[in-house]
Amino acid sequence: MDLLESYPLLQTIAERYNTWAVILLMVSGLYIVVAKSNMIKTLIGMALFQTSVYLLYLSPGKIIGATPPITDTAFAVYSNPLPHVLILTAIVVGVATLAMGLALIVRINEAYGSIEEDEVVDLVDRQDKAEE
Amino acid sequence: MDSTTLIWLTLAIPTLGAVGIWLADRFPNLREAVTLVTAVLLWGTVCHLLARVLRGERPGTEPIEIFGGIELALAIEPLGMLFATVASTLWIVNSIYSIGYMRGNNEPRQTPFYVCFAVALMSAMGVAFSENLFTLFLFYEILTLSTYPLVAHKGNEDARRNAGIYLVLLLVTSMGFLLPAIIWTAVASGTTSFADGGILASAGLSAGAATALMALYVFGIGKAAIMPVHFWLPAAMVAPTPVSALLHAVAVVKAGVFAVVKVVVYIFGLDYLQETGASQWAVYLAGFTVIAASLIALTHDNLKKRLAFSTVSQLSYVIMAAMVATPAAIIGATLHIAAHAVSKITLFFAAGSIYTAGHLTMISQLDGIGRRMPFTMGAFAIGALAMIGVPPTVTFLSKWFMLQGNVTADQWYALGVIALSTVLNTLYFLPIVYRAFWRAPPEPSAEHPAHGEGPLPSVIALSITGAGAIALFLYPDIVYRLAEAVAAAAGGTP
Amino acid sequence: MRLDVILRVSAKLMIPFIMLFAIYVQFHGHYSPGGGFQAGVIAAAAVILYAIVFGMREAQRVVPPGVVEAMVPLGVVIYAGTGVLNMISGGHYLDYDFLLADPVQGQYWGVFVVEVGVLVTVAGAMVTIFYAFAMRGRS
Amino acid sequence: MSTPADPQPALMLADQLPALLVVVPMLGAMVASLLRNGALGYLVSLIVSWVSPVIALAMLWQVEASGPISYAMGGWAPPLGIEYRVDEANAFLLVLISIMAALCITFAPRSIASEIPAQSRGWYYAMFLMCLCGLQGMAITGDAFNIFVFMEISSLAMYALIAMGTDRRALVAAYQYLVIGTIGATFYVLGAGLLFTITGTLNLVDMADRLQPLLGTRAALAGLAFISVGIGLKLALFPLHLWLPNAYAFAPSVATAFLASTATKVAVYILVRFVYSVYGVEVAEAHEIDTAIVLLLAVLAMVAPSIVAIFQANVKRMLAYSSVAQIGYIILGVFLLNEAGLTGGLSHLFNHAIIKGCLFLAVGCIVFSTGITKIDQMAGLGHTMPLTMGAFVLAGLGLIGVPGTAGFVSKWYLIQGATEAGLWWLVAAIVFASVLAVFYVGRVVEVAWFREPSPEAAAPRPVPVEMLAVTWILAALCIYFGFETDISAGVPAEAARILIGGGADG
Repeated sequence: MDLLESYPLLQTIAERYNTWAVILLMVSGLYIVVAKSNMIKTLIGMALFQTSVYLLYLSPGKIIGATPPITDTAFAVYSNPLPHVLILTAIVVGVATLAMGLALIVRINEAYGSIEEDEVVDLVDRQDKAEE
Repeated sequence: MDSTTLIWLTLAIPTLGAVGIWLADRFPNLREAVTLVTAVLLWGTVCHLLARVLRGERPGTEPIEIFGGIELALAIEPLGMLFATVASTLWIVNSIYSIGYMRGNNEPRQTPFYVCFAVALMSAMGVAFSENLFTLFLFYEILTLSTYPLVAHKGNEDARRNAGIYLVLLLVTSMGFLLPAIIWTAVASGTTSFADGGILASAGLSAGAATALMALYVFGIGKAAIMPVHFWLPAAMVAPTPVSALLHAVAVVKAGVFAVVKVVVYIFGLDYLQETGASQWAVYLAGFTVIAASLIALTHDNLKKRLAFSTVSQLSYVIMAAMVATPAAIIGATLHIAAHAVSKITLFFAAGSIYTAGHLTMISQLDGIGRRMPFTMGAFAIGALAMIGVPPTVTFLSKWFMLQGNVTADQWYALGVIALSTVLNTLYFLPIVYRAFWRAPPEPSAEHPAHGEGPLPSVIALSITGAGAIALFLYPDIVYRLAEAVAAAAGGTP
Repeated sequence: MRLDVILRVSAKLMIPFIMLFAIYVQFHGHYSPGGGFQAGVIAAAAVILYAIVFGMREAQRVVPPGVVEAMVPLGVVIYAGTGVLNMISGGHYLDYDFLLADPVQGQYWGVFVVEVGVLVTVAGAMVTIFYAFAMRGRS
Repeated sequence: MSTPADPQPALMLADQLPALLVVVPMLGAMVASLLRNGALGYLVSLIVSWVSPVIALAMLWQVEASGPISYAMGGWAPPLGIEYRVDEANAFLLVLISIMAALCITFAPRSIASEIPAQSRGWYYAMFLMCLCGLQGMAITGDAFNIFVFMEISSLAMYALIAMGTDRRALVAAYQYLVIGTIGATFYVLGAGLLFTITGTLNLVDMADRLQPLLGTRAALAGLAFISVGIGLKLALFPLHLWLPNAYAFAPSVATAFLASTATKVAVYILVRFVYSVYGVEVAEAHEIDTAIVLLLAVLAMVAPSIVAIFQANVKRMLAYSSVAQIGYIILGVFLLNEAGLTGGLSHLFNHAIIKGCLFLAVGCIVFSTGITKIDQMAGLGHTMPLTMGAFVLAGLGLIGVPGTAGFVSKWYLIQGATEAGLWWLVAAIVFASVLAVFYVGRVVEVAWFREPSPEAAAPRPVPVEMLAVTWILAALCIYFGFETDISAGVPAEAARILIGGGADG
């Protein structure tokens, strides 16, 4: 702790460790989406990217030492429930998207015999050219 | 009947006529009858209105608001009345001629041809009677679109390509320049209505801005065919001759110069133009177009091409006169709209008649043709003299007023242009007449068998218009009174 | 008979408890974290475990695909139907105060029914997704 | 929030309209998927999709008569609960979406039957209704997170609809759209999350209030940036449009028509909401450079895809590129930041929906009758299918912006907006892009009317009457809205006045 106290910048960085986690996940997720040709990996990157946003919502909602917001005389500090509800919805959306994406990949694999986006797009282009 | 109803009828009659023609598709005789009846009814309606306008009335319709102060409205002023009269009168003659031409050449798809023709005439009426710039623009574009199928009528590669040029150039200029000009006018002056003496005087535009606006109008109204936006007109010559005759000597091109004159008179106003000099550059450009188009005409052996460039040149007479911006020049411009219409349609009728009778398109093939087709070539000679401006043809009058306008405004350049172009006109028209009457016809060959006059309806039509070119010189009263009223509305000092 | 007896027996032991836990999470959602969504996933997990251990054919005999596919929209119909019932009785959409004569009872039963809807949809959706992927290319 | 102590007055049917607009299509979708039958599914969607416009029009009427409607979901009063809020701007949009859905569904049955195998048709209708539900939900809700949920509902349904196309390329198009669409939605929710973190609210009206003192903060601006990029992906703003052409080209005909006329439009509306209502027009005015960049992108969007469209062989892809260009017009209008411009943008949103809907449905008729998708094969179609091609030409004229058509009205406002802003180069760009439209529309017209029929086009099977009727209704609307503009320009003008003048209280 001494180290942190003597270097305020370091402390600022350390205090926002949740944000750093978000940024790391977000950037790696986005990178995977952009860089990977394998469609499954792309979807994994996409899921990672979404997860980072879940964290962005959730982490400020947690108050250390607080309880779920069910009114009781024994407790005074409650966590904000709203982010949880929101992110529960977002997770459902994410699952649905992932299922949809995977389903499409299965169909693409059946139609093109590959799940490498480069190869598939190549076949698509060839079909385009053949039509013209 | 009240005037409002009559004005709406001028749009309704050709529209209903188009529907009728379409319904009569299977019965050619009925179809042609419908065309003729429609043309005569329209003419009658227009004449009714003409009588009222000559009594000094300015009838109009209730405006229909479209959006945000933009209205669809029709109103008659003398200039529009003149244009409508010329177009509707010549439509009857042209319909007679078309019957002969289309049947004589066994043209395909005659029903769409007559339908588009009627729609084109409807939009010409709309342009003529437009009360504001929006209405003008609306009918101007309908005119472009309805004439596109007529130009592409033949359907071969050449026709499609040239029709493409026609459509694209006219749409591009109108959307690219005319529409911004109209919106600029609307934003600057708060209205788009045509008004005596112009609406821009109080808009607070600088002289430079007024010049730029004028440029947008002049190039935006591509139908006026000033250089360098003229080349749609030679391209349009792939169309059947009745189209070239009525549309590309009368309705379409006159809609163009008419719109230019209308903008000069009722949007800018002569006072404002004289004050700012916003139109002086256009005088030079129009003058250049007159000379350049005449020179190009000299080089063309194809009769219709030569006529087309002659049209370009003659249209710029009107533009130049309008841009000189004096009352006398405006009278000249107005008269020339009518005068050139009657004369040029005669020339086109003659060209079409020659094509129908002998399938000749080149001037060099016309040796001695005057002996085989005396009526046709007689009318052609009258038309040619009219192009030069020799009395007793009507163009003499219009040129007279133009010259008068130029002298009073010290526009010696414009004066010189008219003089020089008269010489050039002589050079490219008289040799045709000479060739037709004084050279010996070639021996009939397999390729060009001996032939006589063109179809009777065609000969009747061109005789009427040829006579008209002389009659208007002798009895110019109605046209002159309208032109005078236009000049009075324009304002300006002599 | 394949040699996965341990797996089969332990699965047979576990599946009832998984189902029971799902129901617990469902009904206890009123008082503590839980509810239809979690319960639905747990219930679906039980079916999926059954399918993995005993095979697709067996699983689809017990839980036919037609049923689970119908469960997906059915749950939403239960959910949205409750909302519409509220509207019919004069409340806002999903305002349970109006569901029954007593608003407190209305809230209680409203939430309960809605959560059942969620359970049905989520369990159905999860099993449907599993079936769809697992059966692809077999039939 | 309600307690037993304060009994609320019972609500009438008229008060329930905002919820019904979303619930009815959702229940319809569920019923359709329970039935799992093409014919019954069609019946359900027909009923649902014709109920929606009635509701939407009733709400527009209510808004015109008595101002914005606020509906508290679950009885939880805003800003705590989710609020459905209807004002001029979105009532107008809802009318558009619901009418387009109704027309598309009316058009659909035989087109669907010819393009989609029998066992999938029930699902198709269910997905269509789900998409409708999502789009209407996006438009109606006043809650930033709820927008995300509905956005994803509509998008997931769209991916499914696109993937049902007959060509195998439809799958790839749907996949690419899914990846890009999800990234876009996640960007959006990221931006909304930032706003939620600094304002503590998700209600748009409330957020606008609380954001006022925070407008200068980096978090607020980052939020706007994320939202703009996210929505930009969803609405296919150039150069984020790459998913769109293939998606439109290979989706089933009816789906294409519906998506082209509604999906991107709703995204535009969300962007307008954030830029004008939540942040306020001053923010955009203060950041001149960013606004100029968006305008530049809009201009590029108008010009570049139009040029690409000219060279397309596939007529659906040509129209898709044209859609990207038309979105450029809309965005241009929105970011001119004056009333005339915004009116033009919103009005073009409406007009383009009708025009493009008509064009895609006309193509749907052609595909149904002849199976033709390439422009070259369309030779002579003007003579063998005159009614369909007639509608195509009318809508094409609207796309060019010929006076007397709907497209002219909105372009007039756009040019007026650019003139008032003193941006002459924009006037030139608008005009130039319209000229490009002449080329790509003219190309089809020329091939269809002035060439001898190709073998494919020689003997088309007759187009069913309902398909022709819907296509012609839209074609007639293209002309109608060129003259009668109370809805297509009057309501947008009013909406623009409110959006520019009064923040979120519109």
